Amino acid sequence: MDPKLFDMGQIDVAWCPGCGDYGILTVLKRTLTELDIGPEKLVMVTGIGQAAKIPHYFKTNFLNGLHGRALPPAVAIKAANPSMVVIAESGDGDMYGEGGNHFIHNIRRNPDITNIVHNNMVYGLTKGQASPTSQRGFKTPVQVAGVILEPFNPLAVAIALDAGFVARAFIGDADQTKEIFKKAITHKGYALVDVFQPCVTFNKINTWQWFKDNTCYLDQTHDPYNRAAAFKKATETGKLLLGVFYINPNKTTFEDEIAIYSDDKRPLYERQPDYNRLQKLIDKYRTAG
Amino acid sequence: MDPKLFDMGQIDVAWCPGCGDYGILTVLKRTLTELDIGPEKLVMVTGIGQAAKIPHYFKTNFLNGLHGRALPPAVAIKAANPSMVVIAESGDGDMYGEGGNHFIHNIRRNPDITNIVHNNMVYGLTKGQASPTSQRGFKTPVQVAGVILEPFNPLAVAIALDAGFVARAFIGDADQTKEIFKKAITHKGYALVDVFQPCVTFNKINTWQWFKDNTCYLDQTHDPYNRAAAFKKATETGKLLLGVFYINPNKTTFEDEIAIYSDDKRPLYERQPDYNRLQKLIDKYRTAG
Amino acid sequence: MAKKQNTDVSIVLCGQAGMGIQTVEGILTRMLKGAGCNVFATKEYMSRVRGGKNSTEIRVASKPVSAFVNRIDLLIPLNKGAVEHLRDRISKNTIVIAEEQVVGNEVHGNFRFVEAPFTKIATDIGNKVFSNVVAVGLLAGLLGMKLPDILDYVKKFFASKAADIVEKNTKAAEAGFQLAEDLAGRIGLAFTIEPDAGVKDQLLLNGGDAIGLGAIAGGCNFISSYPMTPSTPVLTFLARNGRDFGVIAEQAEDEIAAVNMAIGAWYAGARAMVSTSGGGFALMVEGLSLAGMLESPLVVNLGQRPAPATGLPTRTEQADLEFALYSGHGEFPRILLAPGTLEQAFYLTARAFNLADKFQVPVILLTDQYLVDSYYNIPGFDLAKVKVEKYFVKTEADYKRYELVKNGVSPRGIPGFGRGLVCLDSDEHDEYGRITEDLQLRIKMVDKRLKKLESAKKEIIPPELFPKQKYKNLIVCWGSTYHVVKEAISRLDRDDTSLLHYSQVYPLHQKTADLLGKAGKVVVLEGNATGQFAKLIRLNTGIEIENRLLKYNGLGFTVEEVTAGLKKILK
Amino acid sequence: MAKKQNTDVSIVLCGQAGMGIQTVEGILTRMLKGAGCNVFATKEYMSRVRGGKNSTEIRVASKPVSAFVNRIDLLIPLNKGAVEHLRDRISKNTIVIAEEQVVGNEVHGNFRFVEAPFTKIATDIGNKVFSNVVAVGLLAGLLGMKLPDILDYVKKFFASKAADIVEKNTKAAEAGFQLAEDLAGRIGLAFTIEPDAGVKDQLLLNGGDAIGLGAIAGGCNFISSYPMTPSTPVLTFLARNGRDFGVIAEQAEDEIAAVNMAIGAWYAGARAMVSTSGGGFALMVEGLSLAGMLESPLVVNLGQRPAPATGLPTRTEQADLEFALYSGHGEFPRILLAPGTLEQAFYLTARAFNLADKFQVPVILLTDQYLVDSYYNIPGFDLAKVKVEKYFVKTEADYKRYELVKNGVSPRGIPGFGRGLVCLDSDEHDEYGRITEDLQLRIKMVDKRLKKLESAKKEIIPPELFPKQKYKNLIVCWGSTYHVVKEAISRLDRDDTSLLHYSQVYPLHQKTADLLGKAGKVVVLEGNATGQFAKLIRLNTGIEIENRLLKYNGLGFTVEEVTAGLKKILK
Ligand SMILES: Cc1ncc(C[n+]2csc(CCOP(=O)(O)OP(=O)(O)O)c2C)c(N)n1
Ligand SMILES: Cc1ncc(C[n+]2csc(CCOP(=O)(O)OP(=O)(O)O)c2C)c(N)n1
Ligand code: SF4
Ligand code: SF4
Ligand SMILES: [Mg+2]
Ligand SMILES: [Mg+2]
Repeated sequence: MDPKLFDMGQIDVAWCPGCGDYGILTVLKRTLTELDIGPEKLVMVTGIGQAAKIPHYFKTNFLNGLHGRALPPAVAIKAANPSMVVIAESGDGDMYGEGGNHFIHNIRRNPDITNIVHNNMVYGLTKGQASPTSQRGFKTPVQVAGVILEPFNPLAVAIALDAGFVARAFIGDADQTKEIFKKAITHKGYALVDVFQPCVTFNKINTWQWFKDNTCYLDQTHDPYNRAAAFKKATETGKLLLGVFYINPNKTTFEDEIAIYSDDKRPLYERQPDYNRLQKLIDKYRTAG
Repeated sequence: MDPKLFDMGQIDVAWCPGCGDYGILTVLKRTLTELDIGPEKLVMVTGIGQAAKIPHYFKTNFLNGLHGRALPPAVAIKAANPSMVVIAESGDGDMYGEGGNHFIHNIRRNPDITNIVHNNMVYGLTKGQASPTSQRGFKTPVQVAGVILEPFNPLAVAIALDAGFVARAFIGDADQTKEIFKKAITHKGYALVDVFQPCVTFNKINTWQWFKDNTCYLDQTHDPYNRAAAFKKATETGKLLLGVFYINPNKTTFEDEIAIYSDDKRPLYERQPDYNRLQKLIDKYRTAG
Repeated sequence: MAKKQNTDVSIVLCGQAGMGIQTVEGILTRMLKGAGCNVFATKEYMSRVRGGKNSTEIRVASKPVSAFVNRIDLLIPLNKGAVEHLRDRISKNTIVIAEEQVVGNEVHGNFRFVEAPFTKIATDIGNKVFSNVVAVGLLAGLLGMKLPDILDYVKKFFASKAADIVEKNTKAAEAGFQLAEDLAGRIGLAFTIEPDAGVKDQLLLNGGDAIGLGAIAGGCNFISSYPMTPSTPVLTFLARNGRDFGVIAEQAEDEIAAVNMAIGAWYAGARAMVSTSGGGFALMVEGLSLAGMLESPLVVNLGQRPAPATGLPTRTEQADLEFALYSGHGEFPRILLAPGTLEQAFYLTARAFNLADKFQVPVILLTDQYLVDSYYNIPGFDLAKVKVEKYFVKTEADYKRYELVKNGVSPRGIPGFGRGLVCLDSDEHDEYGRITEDLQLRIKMVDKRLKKLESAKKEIIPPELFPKQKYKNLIVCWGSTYHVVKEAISRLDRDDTSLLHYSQVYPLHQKTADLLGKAGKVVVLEGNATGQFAKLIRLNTGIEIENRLLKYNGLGFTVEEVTAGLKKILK
Repeated sequence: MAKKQNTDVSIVLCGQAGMGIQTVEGILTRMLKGAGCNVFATKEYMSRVRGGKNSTEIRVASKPVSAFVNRIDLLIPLNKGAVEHLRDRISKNTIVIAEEQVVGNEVHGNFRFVEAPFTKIATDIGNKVFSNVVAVGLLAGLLGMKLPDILDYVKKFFASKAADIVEKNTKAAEAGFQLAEDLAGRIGLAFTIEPDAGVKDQLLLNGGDAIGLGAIAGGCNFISSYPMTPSTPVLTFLARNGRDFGVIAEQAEDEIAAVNMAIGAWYAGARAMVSTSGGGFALMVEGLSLAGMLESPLVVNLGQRPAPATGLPTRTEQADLEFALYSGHGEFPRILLAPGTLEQAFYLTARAFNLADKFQVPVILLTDQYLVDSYYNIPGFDLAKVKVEKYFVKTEADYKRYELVKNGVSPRGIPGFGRGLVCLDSDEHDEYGRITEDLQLRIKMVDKRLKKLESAKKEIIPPELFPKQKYKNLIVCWGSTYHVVKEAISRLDRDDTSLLHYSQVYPLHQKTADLLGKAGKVVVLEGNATGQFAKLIRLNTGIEIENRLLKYNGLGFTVEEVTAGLKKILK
């Protein structure tokens, strides 16, 4: 497969020059190409924000829904047609702020989808307010005296909820990010990839350079199958770590649990209700005891 | 102070005989009495559910709001009048399900309120569907084949978010529960107490006996100031542990951070806008550059 | 009491939640129906699991009955305070059968008291829990059922229990029956219901079941919802039958998730619904607007209950019409259905899926606690009259999800079916579904979306007009009040008065102005405080209906109050 | 060009987001106002941070101007495509001042092209970033400002920057001014605006600022909101000034939290508001209903924008009137205000807090992007005309929050103030605020809540009728369209046509039927596709307004299109 398959040709991209979102777009196309997942097989679901515009720059099926609500349709799409590859992708504000409740509960639900979060530590589209991941002291037109809330730690929360796959990447390193995306997409079950993505316009603190200086990869000895160790790494002070923090390989997916596919693999759109059976059910109300 | 101060006299309580909610009501009254917090000083904020009916059986100020929305008004009340003692209390469905987003973000906000969650692992008021804390396999009229979602672990999530005070109690032990409540209420900042409370009507699995058999207290050696240890205890398999898991004494409260009280202690209701200053602000628009 | 030829008996059971009223109701209605009696049952209950005062009305009649009456012929109060709770409905003609201490000093000659030592009998059998079944035996006996039939049914009902339990319940029923014989003999207490063999094989079900069955008939294979009275029964129905019919029934973490899941499911080719009540629907409003923009089909069961906010969770009301009609930011079409009978509940729910799919709009079923919880016998549902009409297409490459076609309804593709890509966007978009700020296109897209309503107007379900097509007085109602008004009108016994019942309230049928214009006097009846349907009629026809019968105390209308209300207005 | 006595010039700047149009606009308008010119500015922009096509219109005039015009007298396109973007607004009379390559092959004689080498001049000074200030100097010069005044202002504007930057900007302004001199001399290009000394000291601010100032004047000391265009400016205004005025300004985790926080804050005695747009308001609908049930005051700034769903986030529309009016489950009163001018924005926002407190209802301000982002000079706000009216009481022991008083407005206590306990319940409740299932009480409480609307009706802000109290034609509008319609009517130059502008749209003023009835012809003008205000009028008065000017492409009405539209209708 050729990554060009996904290209939209000459289009007007709304992102700022230099934005980390471009890198994520490119890496994602490469990842899908290498995994041989074509546009027709993929469904992208996004919310609203700069990150959430990604499917518009990309040849694929997509549902670009409401701010904060990428996960619920994604889960439903996967459940209604498990043969599709489903990626739910949005910004940090979208996924952890407005959409926080879906984030925590879909980890519990464990659908076989990949959740990519563009983490620029700011609300880009609405021009620079704090996001849940903004660092303490970060000043914005709303947080005039700087952020006073504890930054949201998506990795620690995901590990606390025993998510099946938890990773963090920095788009400054395209190759490693691609490897992480690949692992996430091929992981069977819910996979979180939080991707550091500099917002060059509204986040003058957490810049490309800042991320370069303040991140480093988990060392080789880290055992992603050890939950307590993963939690420790996710909550360590000092440099922000990158890589695959945690994998729980022993989880069943939502689609496998719901059982309606156990003896009929057809997606829902191919099905018709069984009217004979329905007639029998109706008739039970004639005699029901 | 006399706990009778809180008594409502002859009223019709809507809880089922034998429900764990009665115990929590009694313990709470005793706790407040011992802490010398009278009805006028207290504001209870609840959502909707069986647990959330608690202020109706109790002499106090209260706002019995919407399902899942106990925390936002509670935080605002405390911020608008820091001299009040504020308790946000509800069921597990209310606080961790419908209200999950407020749960995670108010831990980050760290208001000086106490959050008591009646955890009966079921939706009581709506007659027995699964709650976020329901155990796998628990059968209900909706989860006909048993719960397939991973139970929500409120303690692990709170610790992941670095909550200031995280504890679990079982109302079968009134004295210990009271001690935990006391610590939570006197903790300056957000304090979570998840209280196991048997629902005798809709949860025939997690009964009084079950909780007795399946819980035990953290041992004396547990260091609540050690976050990694607390996380480990909160995620351990085997018996569900009780007691104070985690304390972070180094956090500033939301009310202290917002700064409007730094040189004026009056609650908002006593204040008037400064029209002289406002006139000056208006006049800036005459010359603004 | 002189033996009356009573062909329509209203029995009320009243007691605390958890006392087993529902068991009595369940056994009795099914048993009586099995014996050929027409039955109707409705309940009113408090928002609590134990205690309080709940009551169930069971009507047993020679002719079909399907409406709530105020009258109580026979009252079985199960605990102290029950008589007080029903004070307003008790008359001199009410026979109260109870243990002495339950009625206590309330025996004032306001009603006829007949003592029945339920507990004693039950205790003699082995446990006071059997007193419910003693009551069943008593009532069945009084209503003229034969003992063997009673015992047969009781055995069947408890078949899954231990032999000991079956035996004791059978004994209890028998003891109850003997009590009935005794009362009949001693004080002449008995009722004569003409059994009708045809009834025996009819369906007995409530509105919740009818909606659930209708959903399956309409091809529903996905429901995502969050529990909320009175909409939960539809969720549990589909969960219970999910495996058999390939329905994914998922309890969402909140209503926002529920509606967004349903939209995602439709996108992927499922036929999805959500079931909720006012407060939950409030949380779905943004999702409703999303469905409007994505042009996604969506089916909503909106079980109305008294509000604002939490209100009276277990009661009934019809006050969410305007809410359902206008909520959601921006302008987009929707269809509002309001079933009034079990048949309508079934057929309209099935149809809702076809309408949603055909016009790519949200279809909202305005139901309520009264409709969902009430049940009665009906002949059946005809599956030949329903059909799953799927309107999605197999896409070609270069597929345009929002192609600007004349009637506004662009062919709907789904991902993975065909060669095209299916792109849905909540921003304003071009024909491909890609975000746009072309303001000329904006106008075209707004017009396109609104045009779908014009298409939908060609298929509005006409209101039912009866008994006469000519009338002087016209009584207008919608939704769950159908049978109550119908029975009230028949009681009026006038040949100048007809009923106009709307089971589709929006878009409003074009004939409305005409039909109303023909009447000398128009009365509107609805379960809210502000006359919302009357307002909708005024807005659409200019006709202001001044005569209004409104009720908003949390209970459904009773036949008597409608009759009296109409009498007063019609003079 | 012959030197015209131009007293009203419309200048448009157009370029990509991030090119600094806002800097030019900011400097130019303030500088010109400081020189005594009347100014008005409004912008239309895309939902993106960089790139795209945005434009700002700046009107500079001898008389006050406060409305969007279609006409462009002077266009400064900053990049390729800008001319194309504004094609429909460019005429033969438009002078386009730009660098050659920006206009490119679009110079077709459709407009008058004047070359100005902004970039070259700027680069000569040191960096092309200075080209914006070159444009400022040029425009100020063309509009007749004196060089020293220009330089003074530029220095002041950049005062906080490094000396080097100040110097270069000053040079740039000077170079721009010389270009103007040159153009004036060489081709006679110049405009004559009569400066008015009175204007110099007037306020120059936009709708967002006016709302923010009004909120402080109304005693607002708590705002909880979630960012959403075009409502964010009110949040940032209060955040910016929070410390000075003791306002808690909190960004909530979502809109649900925001509204529930605001309700909690009112309960504790704060005066709280939320600021949001359609999609966020959708999420607040359950909270709105809660405010209805708790009888909590609440102030909402609902900044309308084109929907459904995400729609066109940065554009304007008036399509959330019905949504604001009917959303929320159950029936409860509310008040809808719709400021049309900066003064109304200020005074009505302040008043909203008093109304909310007095009647214990939600008060919703229907604003929009056009109102929030547009600015012009006005004499001032008179603080003597506003007052914080606090209606809460000090409680006695045995205080009843929901005491059944005649007008429905029970004295509102707050916890900690007085000896009473203050109990608020979202279930139906008794006078103490304790949960109840007393169905008689239910009726009383519904009636009580609805009665508050009757009280509120005594204080409806009357619509403004002008210029004439006698008229043949009446143009009805509401909210942000005030100035556009006003200017259009004055252009019509007929003495039989008046404007009726509503700044309170609900409850609708009682005189409405009368006022409309007096007109031979009524025209309604609103920024939506379905005529929502016309429907509200029909519902309330029975009068159907057939003549409608509706716009829904995302832009505000222009004076010209309203004039033309009215001419056509009025003939
Ligand atoms: C219900 C709702 N609330 C608010 C908004 C406005 N809004 C759009 S995007 C956004 C935040 C974007 O931040 P993030 O998700 O971090 O994405 P980024 O732009 O940074 O990529 C907000 C608040 C909205 N569209 N809908
Ligand atoms: C928005 C909304 N959705 C649903 C409901 C219905 N509801 C009321 S209480 C409840 C769950 C109660 O469970 P929990 O919070 O665990 O409390 P419990 O009754 O078990 O004490 C639900 C779903 C509601 N009132 N509002
Ligand atoms: S605003 Fe920030 S996140 Fe958005 S496109 Fe620009 S740089 Fe990227
Ligand atoms: S239903 Fe359960 S939680 Fe509710 S009162 Fe009864 S026992 Fe308690
Ligand atoms: Mg972001
Ligand atoms: Mg619970």
